[in-house]
Amino acid sequence: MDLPLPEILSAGHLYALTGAVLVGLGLYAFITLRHPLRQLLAVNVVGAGIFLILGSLGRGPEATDPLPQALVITGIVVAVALTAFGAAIIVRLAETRAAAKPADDDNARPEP
Amino acid sequence: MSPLDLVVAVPLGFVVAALMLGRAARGLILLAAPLMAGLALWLALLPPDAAFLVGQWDLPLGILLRADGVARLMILATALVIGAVGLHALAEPPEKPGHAAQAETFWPLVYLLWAGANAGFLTTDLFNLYVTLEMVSLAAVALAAMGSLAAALRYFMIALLGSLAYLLGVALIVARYNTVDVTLLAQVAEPDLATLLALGLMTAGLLIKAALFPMHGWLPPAHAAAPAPASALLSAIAVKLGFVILVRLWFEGFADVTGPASLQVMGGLGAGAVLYGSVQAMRQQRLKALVAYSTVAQVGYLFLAFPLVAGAIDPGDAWAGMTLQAVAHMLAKAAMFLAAGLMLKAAAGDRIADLGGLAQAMPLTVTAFGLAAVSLMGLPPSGGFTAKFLLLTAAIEQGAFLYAGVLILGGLLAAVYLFRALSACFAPATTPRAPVTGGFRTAEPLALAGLAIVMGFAGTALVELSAIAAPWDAPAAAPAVTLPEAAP
Amino acid sequence: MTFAPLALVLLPLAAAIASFVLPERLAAWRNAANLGVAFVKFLVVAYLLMQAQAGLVFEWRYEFLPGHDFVLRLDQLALLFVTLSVFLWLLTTIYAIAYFDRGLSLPRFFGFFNLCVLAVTGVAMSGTAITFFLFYELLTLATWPLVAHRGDEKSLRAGRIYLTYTLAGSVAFLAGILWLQALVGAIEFSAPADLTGIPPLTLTLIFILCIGGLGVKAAIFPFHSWLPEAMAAPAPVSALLHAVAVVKAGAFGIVRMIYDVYGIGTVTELGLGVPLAALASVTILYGSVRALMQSDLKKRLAYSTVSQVSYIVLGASLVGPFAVIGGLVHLVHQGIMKITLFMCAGALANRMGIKAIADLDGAGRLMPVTMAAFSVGALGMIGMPPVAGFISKWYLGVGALQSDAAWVVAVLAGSSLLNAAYFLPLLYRAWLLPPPADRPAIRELATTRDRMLILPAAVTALAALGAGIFASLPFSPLGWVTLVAEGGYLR
Amino acid sequence: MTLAFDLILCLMILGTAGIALFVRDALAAIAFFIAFGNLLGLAWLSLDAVNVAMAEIAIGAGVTGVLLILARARLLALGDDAASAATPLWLRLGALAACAGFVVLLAAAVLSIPPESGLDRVVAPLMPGLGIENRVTGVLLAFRAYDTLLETFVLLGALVAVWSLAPAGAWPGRPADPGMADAPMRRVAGTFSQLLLPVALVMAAYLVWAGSDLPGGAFQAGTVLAGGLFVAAMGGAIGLPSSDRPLLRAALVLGPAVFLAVGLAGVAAGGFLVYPEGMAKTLIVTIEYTLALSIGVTLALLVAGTPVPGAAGPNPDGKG
Repeated sequence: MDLPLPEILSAGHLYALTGAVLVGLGLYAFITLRHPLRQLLAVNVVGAGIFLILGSLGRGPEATDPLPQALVITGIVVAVALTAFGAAIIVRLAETRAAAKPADDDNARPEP
Repeated sequence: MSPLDLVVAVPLGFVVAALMLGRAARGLILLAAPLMAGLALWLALLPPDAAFLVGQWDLPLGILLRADGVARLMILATALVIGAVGLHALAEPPEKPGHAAQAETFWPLVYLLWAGANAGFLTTDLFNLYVTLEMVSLAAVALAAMGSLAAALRYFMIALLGSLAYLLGVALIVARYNTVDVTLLAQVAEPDLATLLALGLMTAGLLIKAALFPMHGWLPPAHAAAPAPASALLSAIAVKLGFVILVRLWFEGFADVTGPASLQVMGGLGAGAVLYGSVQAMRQQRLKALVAYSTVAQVGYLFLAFPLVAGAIDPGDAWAGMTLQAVAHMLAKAAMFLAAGLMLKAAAGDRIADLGGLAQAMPLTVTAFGLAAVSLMGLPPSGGFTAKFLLLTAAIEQGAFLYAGVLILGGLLAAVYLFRALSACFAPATTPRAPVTGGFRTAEPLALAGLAIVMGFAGTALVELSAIAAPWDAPAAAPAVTLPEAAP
Repeated sequence: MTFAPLALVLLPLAAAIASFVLPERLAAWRNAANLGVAFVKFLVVAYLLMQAQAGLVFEWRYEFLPGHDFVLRLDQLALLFVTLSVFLWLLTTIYAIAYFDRGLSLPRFFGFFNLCVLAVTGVAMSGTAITFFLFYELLTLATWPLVAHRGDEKSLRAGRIYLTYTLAGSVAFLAGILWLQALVGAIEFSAPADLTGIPPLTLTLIFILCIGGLGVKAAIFPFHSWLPEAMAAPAPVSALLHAVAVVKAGAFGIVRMIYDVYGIGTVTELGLGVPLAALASVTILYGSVRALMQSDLKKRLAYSTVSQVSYIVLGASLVGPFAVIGGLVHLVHQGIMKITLFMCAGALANRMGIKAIADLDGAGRLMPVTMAAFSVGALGMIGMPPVAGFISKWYLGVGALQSDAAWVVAVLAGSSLLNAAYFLPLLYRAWLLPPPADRPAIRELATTRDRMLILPAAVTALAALGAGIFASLPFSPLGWVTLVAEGGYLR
Repeated sequence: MTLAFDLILCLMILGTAGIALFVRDALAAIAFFIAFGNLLGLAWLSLDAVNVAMAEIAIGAGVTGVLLILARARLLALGDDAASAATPLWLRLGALAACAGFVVLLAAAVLSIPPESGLDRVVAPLMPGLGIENRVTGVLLAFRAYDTLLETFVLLGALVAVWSLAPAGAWPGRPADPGMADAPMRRVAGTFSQLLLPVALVMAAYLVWAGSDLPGGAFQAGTVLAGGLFVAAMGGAIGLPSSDRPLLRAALVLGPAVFLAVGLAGVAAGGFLVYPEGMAKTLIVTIEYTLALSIGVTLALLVAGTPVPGAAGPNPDGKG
């Protein structure tokens, strides 16, 4: 089924705009969310948005620019590396804090 | 063989070697320090037009490495600083007592920082700079984490945000101009919405990394808590890469896009940093916190120089002042952190009031601290003086008396808080202590501080070095390349 | 011989390094190094004096920043100051070795002591404003550890105040010269800068900045407060500080500013001389009055310095031939006399624990040599012939009349009376009153160390007499100063 | 694909992102983040960027998702459920205004740039010289190999950084055993992984090979390998290695080291990272195979996390 949609904007621009909104959403979440793990997630969303802008603006009528694609792949790998490190810091910090003060069991919930 | 790739490839090789050698890796620095110093020297002595395209792939696709004056000076200083700090770390274990993981991972991280910093100083490619920026941030955060996890997490999050802002800017530039090479952008950049937004985003991100007031919040806790060698590397090198990239953007790639107003903003922030950082440093009770806040102040001078460089008829003086300030701060601040580390080991506590009697107990270390202080205060003879002297001359010649005033006041404030620490060392010992046997570990801070002083005598040579292939000197130094027609 | 100026700077550096590195157990070697170098330098200067009398000028320059030369220039005025410093340095070194004997922080002391001398030599030989500033700052830095040497609360406070004043002064001075350089380019001392076409207001402002900055070290009222505080320093330091080092550097700088940067022509044009002279006069009287009010010996001497140094400024600011000679010659005379007084005061404190003036009773009978030297210095300060001080005041007076500023004569007379008022009682107590019964008799020159402590003062006292009696000889301070003055300042 | 499809896809992406960011429960958030990642993968496919799609789904969604899940589980064990706490209203409003304004600005900037594949015209003529078809691989391993070289070291450095966080008693040691709690599940996973591991190896090998001509490449392959290894570890088929095992270290540095060595050898051919005439493909494939192995091991260990106390000691079987 392909509806005769007016070509108001090219696919490239559509995804680029989506990327822009993702950046905004992620940024808002980063500011308003207090928990570092959630902030880490937000940062990943921002990153995804940036990659989307980068890639989709290289979307030509016939082909998609390979350079932005390569840059995006590099970016994704760098992002995962940093995410792993960030997650590790968050966990270790929580552990040291828990070790510092005797853990009270009432706020420890069972795994769902 | 060219030092342009070796200064990056060799430290990467040391990363590999360090990981393979495990605990035995600490000895590698005995090889790395002289080797890298040699390479850096070789680089500094290359003919002025030294540059090459990695893999011989032409712009706009490939990556251009270029040894301009800034790169040469920064890489040389980096080699000296990391070399000295590394040798110091041999005698003064950087890790917390009994912390085997830190003891072992310290070394690969240092080499990673080394490679990342050198790569960043050399490349003119904005995306390549992103990767190096992340390399340096990663190592820096890990080093900071050896002191305080909480501070490191804060540092990590802020740095991540900065990187993303920078990356978004780069993304827009790629899409807009189909190139990320500064030398090409210098020829094609136009002040349209996309470009200005991109420049703004990149600048904001880098200012966070460079910890310019008011984006400095993460720095003092991280730098004050980390072990002395780590603090030295963080303050000396990690914050400098952001600054160098900003120089590339503002004075080369987008020199025609940035307006005088925006330059004044940068200068204003710099001035604010000088004053705020100094006042905060005065209010600190703990020695390392004082030194960390002095970094906030010293970074301010780098950006205070922006309008002076842009406003000068012959920017040579201001440019040299800016560059030498960066170099002098690297040497002096590294020396000061190492000395502070030794002093705190010997002192009763980590407060300035606890330093009493150190002037007798460890004169050489206190001397190192004092010499570093002289350079940071900008008193002659020292690299710090040469830098601030050049900046002050430029400011007065341009009638920028506000900046001149800040430069002078900043020096005085620095004197206030640094002499406060020094005179505490002259006070009688709060607890009786025997002279600390110095030996090898006192040599490095003394050497670094000595270099900061010696810089004051080599002024002319350094100024000439800093001017090599400077953007204001050789406009359109880039190889003429036809870009695929970008958007109108 | 163009390296002669450089050698004069490097010699103290060598001594400084030796002092820093030699551990305390090698104290003997350290002392040998200090004395040896001081003596060698003394000989070098003596040789240079011979050369320079024939009008030879030695110069060593290198470009330390593009457009800014680092110049060491040994003209006759420089040589005057260098000679004074090298002569007094030698004696002070002997004195200091005896004064301290042994101590953990002596390497530090002698190290910075030598750096201090290096800085003074540099200040004297500086050929450009920037070079002057470099050494002027080095002097500030090298002196601070000496002032704060004892490390007790008092010394640290003194050090703090000293830095606050001097650093503030230096930046004012730096701002001034940089401003001037922005207008006329590099400032050489060899001839006054060409200031034509610069608005008088600007010139006046720059002048105020520079003189204000230099005035701090010269302890001109109201920037003098650091000097009495600095009394917390050990006697050898005070001696050097007051005689040749810090205050003299300031006064010397003012002379350079007036004669070699602005030139007397411009100064009189702008009418800057008279206000400065007035300020100097105020300082002279104020210092004397304050000195009169002190009960502590060193404090009284300190305030007398405040007063005496302004004689130099006064002479310089009167811009008349005789006044200049009077001012410049006082640079030397005051140095010799004041160092005598301080070394004696130190000896008294060191040997008999005399600090307060009230304790001086009968000191003359117990330590006759010391008190004799002290008396010569004191009488010189008052201006009693034939001691050197008389020459200075005489020339100043005549100079004042020449540049029809008769009121200055009144100032001189008044200050002389005050000097007498605060020095003569000391001599009266020391010579004519009996020592308190409980004070044990001592043999003044028993050991070598005692002689090393006291004879330097005797030597300078004799020098002070000599400079007065043989003032007419060509190699007397007066003779040399006249040579300097004719060499250019009377154009 | 029609614009309608794209439109719907974008809306779904935004929707999943919104939930992932703002849902209270952390586990739900992460689940939606993974869904979001997969939808992004679709978006990349629709943009005809298959390489990126694979990377996004494998790394962006897969590895990152697992990372977050494990971190969240460890936090939960410490009594921290990582729920999104309420923040003051003024902050939210301020942030909302700021971000909205920023999005408008960014959107305007984005729309001012017409999408076009300008550099494709630069890349295309260069490909024959490399002897490979996949232009993205060409950019990654040739034209901008320098980026990729540094990037592999960033990945390696991340692992070192994670290790540096190991608590005092835990070095040299192993990460916490990710094995499932209850035995039957563990057995299932075990047997499953014994099948899966070889498959993963083959698949990875294929991806690298294909990567030179068809979509694929070292990073995608490495991720598949990492997935296989990690599931195997969860099933207990293999134990996570102690961080100081020479064999492990060798596996970690192999790829980056080979890459670096090839780069330096290139100096003989004219400069750093220059591929001699006609040898480009061979070298690229060599680099990619070794890289894939190293990336696989690195990613697996990154997911496993910091060594923990008590997990030290001799390693029973096969390397990581």
